[in-house]
Amino acid sequence: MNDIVSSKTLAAALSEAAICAEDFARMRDANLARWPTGAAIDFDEAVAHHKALPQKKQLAEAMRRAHAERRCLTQPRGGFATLAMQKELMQALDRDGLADIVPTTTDSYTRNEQFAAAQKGVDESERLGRSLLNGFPVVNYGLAACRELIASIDKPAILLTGTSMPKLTAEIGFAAGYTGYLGSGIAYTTSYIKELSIADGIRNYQYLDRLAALYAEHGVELHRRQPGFLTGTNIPPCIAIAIAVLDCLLAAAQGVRHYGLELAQTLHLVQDAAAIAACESLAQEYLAKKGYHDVFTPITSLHWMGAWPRDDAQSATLVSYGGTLAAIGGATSVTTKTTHEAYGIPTPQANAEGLRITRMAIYLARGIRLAGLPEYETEKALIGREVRAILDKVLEMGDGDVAVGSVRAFEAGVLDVPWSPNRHVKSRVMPARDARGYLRIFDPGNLPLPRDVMEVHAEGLRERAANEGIAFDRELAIRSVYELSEPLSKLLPD
Amino acid sequence: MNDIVSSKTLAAALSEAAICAEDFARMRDANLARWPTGAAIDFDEAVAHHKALPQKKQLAEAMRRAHAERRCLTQPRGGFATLAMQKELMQALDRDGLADIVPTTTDSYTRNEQFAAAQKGVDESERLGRSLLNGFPVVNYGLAACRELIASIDKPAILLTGTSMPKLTAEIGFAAGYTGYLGSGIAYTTSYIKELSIADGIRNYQYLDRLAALYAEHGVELHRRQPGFLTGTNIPPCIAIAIAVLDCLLAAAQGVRHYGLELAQTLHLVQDAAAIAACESLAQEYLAKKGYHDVFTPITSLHWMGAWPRDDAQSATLVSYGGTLAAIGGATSVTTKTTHEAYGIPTPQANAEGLRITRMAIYLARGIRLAGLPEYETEKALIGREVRAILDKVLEMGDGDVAVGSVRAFEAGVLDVPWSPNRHVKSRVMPARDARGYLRIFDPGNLPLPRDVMEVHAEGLRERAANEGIAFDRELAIRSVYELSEPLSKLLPD
Amino acid sequence: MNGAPPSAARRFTLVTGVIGADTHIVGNRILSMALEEAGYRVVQLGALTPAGDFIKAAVETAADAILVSSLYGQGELDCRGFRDLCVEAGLDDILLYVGGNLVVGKQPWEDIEKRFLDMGFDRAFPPGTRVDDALAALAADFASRTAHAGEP
Amino acid sequence: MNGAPPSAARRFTLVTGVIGADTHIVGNRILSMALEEAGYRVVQLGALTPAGDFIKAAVETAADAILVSSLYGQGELDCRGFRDLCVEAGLDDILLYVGGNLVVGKQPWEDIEKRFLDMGFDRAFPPGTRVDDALAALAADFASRTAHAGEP
Ligand code: B12
Ligand code: B12
Repeated sequence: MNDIVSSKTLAAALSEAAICAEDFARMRDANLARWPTGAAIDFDEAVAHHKALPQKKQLAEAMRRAHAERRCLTQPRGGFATLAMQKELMQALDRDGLADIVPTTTDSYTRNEQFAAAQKGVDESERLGRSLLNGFPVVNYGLAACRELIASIDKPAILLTGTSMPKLTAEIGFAAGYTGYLGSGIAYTTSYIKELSIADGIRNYQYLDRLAALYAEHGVELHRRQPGFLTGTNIPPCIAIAIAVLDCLLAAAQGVRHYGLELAQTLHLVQDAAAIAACESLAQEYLAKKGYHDVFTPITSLHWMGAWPRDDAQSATLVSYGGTLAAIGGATSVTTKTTHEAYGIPTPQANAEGLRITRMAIYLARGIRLAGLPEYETEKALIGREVRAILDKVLEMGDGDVAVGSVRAFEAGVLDVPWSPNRHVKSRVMPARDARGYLRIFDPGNLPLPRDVMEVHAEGLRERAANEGIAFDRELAIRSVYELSEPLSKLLPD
Repeated sequence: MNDIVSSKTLAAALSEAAICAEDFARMRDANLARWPTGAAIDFDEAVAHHKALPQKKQLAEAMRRAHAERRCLTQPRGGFATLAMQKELMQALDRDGLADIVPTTTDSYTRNEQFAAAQKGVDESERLGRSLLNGFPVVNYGLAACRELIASIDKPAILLTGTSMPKLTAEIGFAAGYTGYLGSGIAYTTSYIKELSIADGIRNYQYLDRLAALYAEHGVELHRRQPGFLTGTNIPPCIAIAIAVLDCLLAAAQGVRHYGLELAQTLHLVQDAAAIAACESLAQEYLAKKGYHDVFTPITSLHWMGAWPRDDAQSATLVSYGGTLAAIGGATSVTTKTTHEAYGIPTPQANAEGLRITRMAIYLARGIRLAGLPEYETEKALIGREVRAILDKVLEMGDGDVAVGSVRAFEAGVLDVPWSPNRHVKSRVMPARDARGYLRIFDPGNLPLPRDVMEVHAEGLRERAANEGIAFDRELAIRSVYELSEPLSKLLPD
Repeated sequence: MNGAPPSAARRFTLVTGVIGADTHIVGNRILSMALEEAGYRVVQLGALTPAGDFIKAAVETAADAILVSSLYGQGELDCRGFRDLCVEAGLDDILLYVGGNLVVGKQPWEDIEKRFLDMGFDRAFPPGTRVDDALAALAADFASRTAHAGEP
Repeated sequence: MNGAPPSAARRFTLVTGVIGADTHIVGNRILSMALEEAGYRVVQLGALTPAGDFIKAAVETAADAILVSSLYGQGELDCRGFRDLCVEAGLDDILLYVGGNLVVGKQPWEDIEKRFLDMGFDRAFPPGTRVDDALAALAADFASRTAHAGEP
């Protein structure tokens, strides 16, 4: 069961290099043998199944079309414990929510490969008639059940499996006909696990990306996607983008040519639009540096990932504004939340409502772009300088190897993620929101950000500290964690 | 009872000139004698009452402060038939909605001075325990009841009385301590009545503005406001602004020095921001031309005034986006709607929710402005050219007299309002929404718009006709009336 | 738009208007335009029309139906006794429709509809009704009436 | 922040952590920092902590209370039998708090609270609880416990 061991034994020295065919074949056999449902996987049959899927269920194709037409697709999150509940949910999201992409979120036991615990969760949920799991246990249910889910909707399906141990879930999911998979080695390892090393997280996703590339080699293009939200807690664009680019380069090295990049919204219109534009161009810039000229990198914007208010009205605004930010920013898709966010996993109805609120906002913002707005151009340039400063240092530390460089950079704090549960991440960097609503860095830790750039960050933060009459210290960062969850009477007193 | 007669007899030839003191005294006596509750009005006592009001209840002051601090205040609409219902409503808007300005909307019988019918509405509402009137009958209840309402809240109160016959309502409202009054002679006469002439509508509001000026002479500054929404149905900025400026010049001539201007949202971020900025600068430009250099003209942005969707989710987005548009546009206040809009007058709870959704949107958009965005600057310049073309022609037609010019301009269709119920308005102008979401003019009727400007309008409209494969005719205008009320499955099919 | 009148032979006359002190003319005007396009003879009374004026116009034009619009919420007061006025004027079985936002506030449609049918309207139409639905209803009702015309 | 521990004399020890496979560390970390600032000795187990580890740490550090965080919804499964584990380990009446988004979905707080009190927790805290509320509760509970310390 323990994935850390298996990956250690299989992959000796860490490197970005593509896993060679023989090793990969051996790794796949070992992996599929870890749980009974793995036995049902037949790669050639899976490829045939994908080729038989109608175009409207192929996410890679849908993302390419939306990108070309400058449309913004909608996608929620959603997972329940039992097949019946999950099917009802996915159908509601498809029909009542008009979702363009329908998700299957896995539960947290599955994410940590505690399949026995997941089974208990399924049984208890059946017994009590309500879901006790926060997602759908894909591995326990296996191939046939997943195909039943996908057959019950008219849209492409994506697997959302926040985990640094995706190997079994991915094999079953891809074979079942999921055409999208969210997850990456660096991002998820910094936010979803405590003990696993960055190196092992990277190894696990090299497996996944290699698998996606294998499907591509057989004529099946899948939508791989990097989870840019990290800990979802006030991640400044430069940190999200730097890690997104690194995960992207690692995937490209395994042969992936379709790799979406996510960015959590900062909720500042100008900063988010600038970040979305900067992310795509920086990804292409570094892909080119490494010699990749044919990787498709659409951007997905994520509704506010930090703490939500407990007032439905305030939450409705975060949902609606989230659609506005994604559309004006030019994202190719947006991942939606709901008015239930502060409380619990939404009902299918609340989830569909969040999709419709967002879709209406996208309609209203059609055609609006900020290119040419002085403040926007300045912010975009600032983000570019920040990201390059970090990435160039990482590549240098790895002597050109992205995997090695990333591991060393985390050890040195040159790569850092705020509020990480992972003990291999320094988490010294401290973000905070400034007086004008920009998400800035209060304490960079060891991030190699130029002094003058940090001056820009400090300025707005000092202004806020002054406005609120508080010290220029950690309190700024903590207040910023709570800020958006505060009642209006505190945010904007009358 | 018939106001048309009374105003005719009192004011001989129409002119913009201020009503002289003697005439005004006689007009007031005649007016107050029209209904029993008029007898309670004592001007000096009323002035003393205003001076005793706490600052937090003075709207003129609140608007000046908000304008200086670049804040956007929130204000709903709201009126029910009985005193008890109205008090409960105003308290809910104040406390649960955090409204910065609390409204009292009058019912439609009162608006048409059918006070006996209004009384029946009150009695029936008492009997059935629910409101059968769409507003509060201020005249029937009179001075004391209105003071009781204002005493029950902690904010400034404004009277919303969509009518071209405001004289009795205004006397009672001002005396009761309402510090704001929405309404104007040209705007309301084009949208709220069928038979009354533009001239008589102007006369009725000359009375009201003269009264507001009289309070000012006695040291009580009131917030007068022009209702820019007209028929609320796809009013292009140039028409709304031209009429707002004319109503403003008429008020200034009566001595008013605090006059807010409203603009209904087009729901296009760039067009709305440009319109708000253009409206304030054009008002000041023409005030200066007429020699007024000390009139305060804050802008109020109005949530979508056309047909609403019947889906709560879509409506929530219109409410939220309405806050975004007002804040980014730099409006000094925003008038809010609710998710009940397509169905009926909202409950106090739904109304308060609309306020909170909007307030959160204002918070999120703080500090964001579009100045410098090329598309914004172009649109602002376009609006300026359109408005000047109309206004210069109107002033010319009146030989410099705004009142006379306005009446003649409506007769000639040089001033025109789409979808007007008033038979003195040509209503030949036909607006429609173009392919990029801009509200444009499909058929200008006799509006004196430059040919090259109309070319800009026609271009985007032709593009839409082409996109939707329909003829470039009236159908475009009718579709645009329904557009925002259509279900998402039609607006943005998946 | 579909739902043209059943018999081209005979041209039906309709009276339209917005009742009471109600200024909402947009929907009523679009509806009236659509009715004309569909071949009906339409007498448009416009906004702010007293109940009595509808009856007067219907008598003068020997109208086959009256289509009352009420959007502003006070229709519940304005429409009371409308059928009685018709009967008094000898329009005993003239077809009566009412539509719009008929009452104050968001109330269950079933309740609203019942209230107006009880007032003697043959049909009531909920908020946001599209013209095609109105046309279809008229076509159906006139068709059945012509069919039963001969009967006692 | 208010609510400092009642007796400066004796320093209370608290064990904190996020139970089960739950990665939500932010709130738990802020809470732990606040508890330290308030003068408590805090043993932080961090995210993804099995129930057993809480008990082990509490025994080793002779803790006065265990503060369990659960945000991800599966706390209802993870927390079952938590009190029994304490009793087995001889921590019969150690103070047990649980807080966060304890169950899957938006359920009435009364139901959720009852479920966790029945599991043997002394207090349960709803979504979005602020640290001051946690500090106040601890101060109150320790005060009454010290007061009744002498009693049989
Ligand atoms: C535009 C508008 C206005 C404009 C009207 C301009 C004009 N002169 O026409 C302005 C801004 C002036 C206005 C004023 C007021 N309005 Co208004 N207005 C609206 C709004 C936003 C859209 C109406 C519209 O034009 N819809 C588009 C047209 C095409 O659709 P329609 O009118 O519904 O008509 C269609 C159908 O109803 C149907 N239909 C209509 N009549 C009939 C009749 C028959 C027989 C049939 C078969 C079908 C049918 O066919 C039409 C075509 O498809 C509605 C809310 C909404 N619907 O979103 C509120 C609304 C109608 N207004 C309302 C109110 C209360 C007012 C005011 C009293 C102000 C106030 N207190 O807030 C004043 C009215 C004063 C007066 N004396 O009448 C309320 C009514 C509340 C209620 N019933 O409980 C509404 C519902 C908004 C709300 N939720 O509060 N309004
Ligand atoms: C940030 C966040 C994340 C981040 C977490 C980053 C990290 N490593 O910490 C990321 C993006 C990684 C994440 C992941 C997931 N999340 Co999450 N997440 C949130 C979010 C948006 C904010 C949480 C937060 O940090 N709040 C701010 C802190 C300061 O507040 P707090 O955590 O509530 O803690 C305070 C109080 O609760 C209290 N408190 C907490 N514990 C205790 C204990 C005691 C004894 C006391 C007295 C008080 C107390 O004091 C704290 C300080 O004030 C919440 C929703 C929300 N609240 O808005 C969802 C939420 C908690 N997540 C949720 C879920 C389901 C997940 C996922 C399973 C993914 C999924 N299926 O969608 C994964 C978890 C995977 C796993 N193995 O755990 C759900 C839980 C649903 C439920 N309970 O029904 C929530 C509620 C969102 C939702 N409505 O769906 N998430």
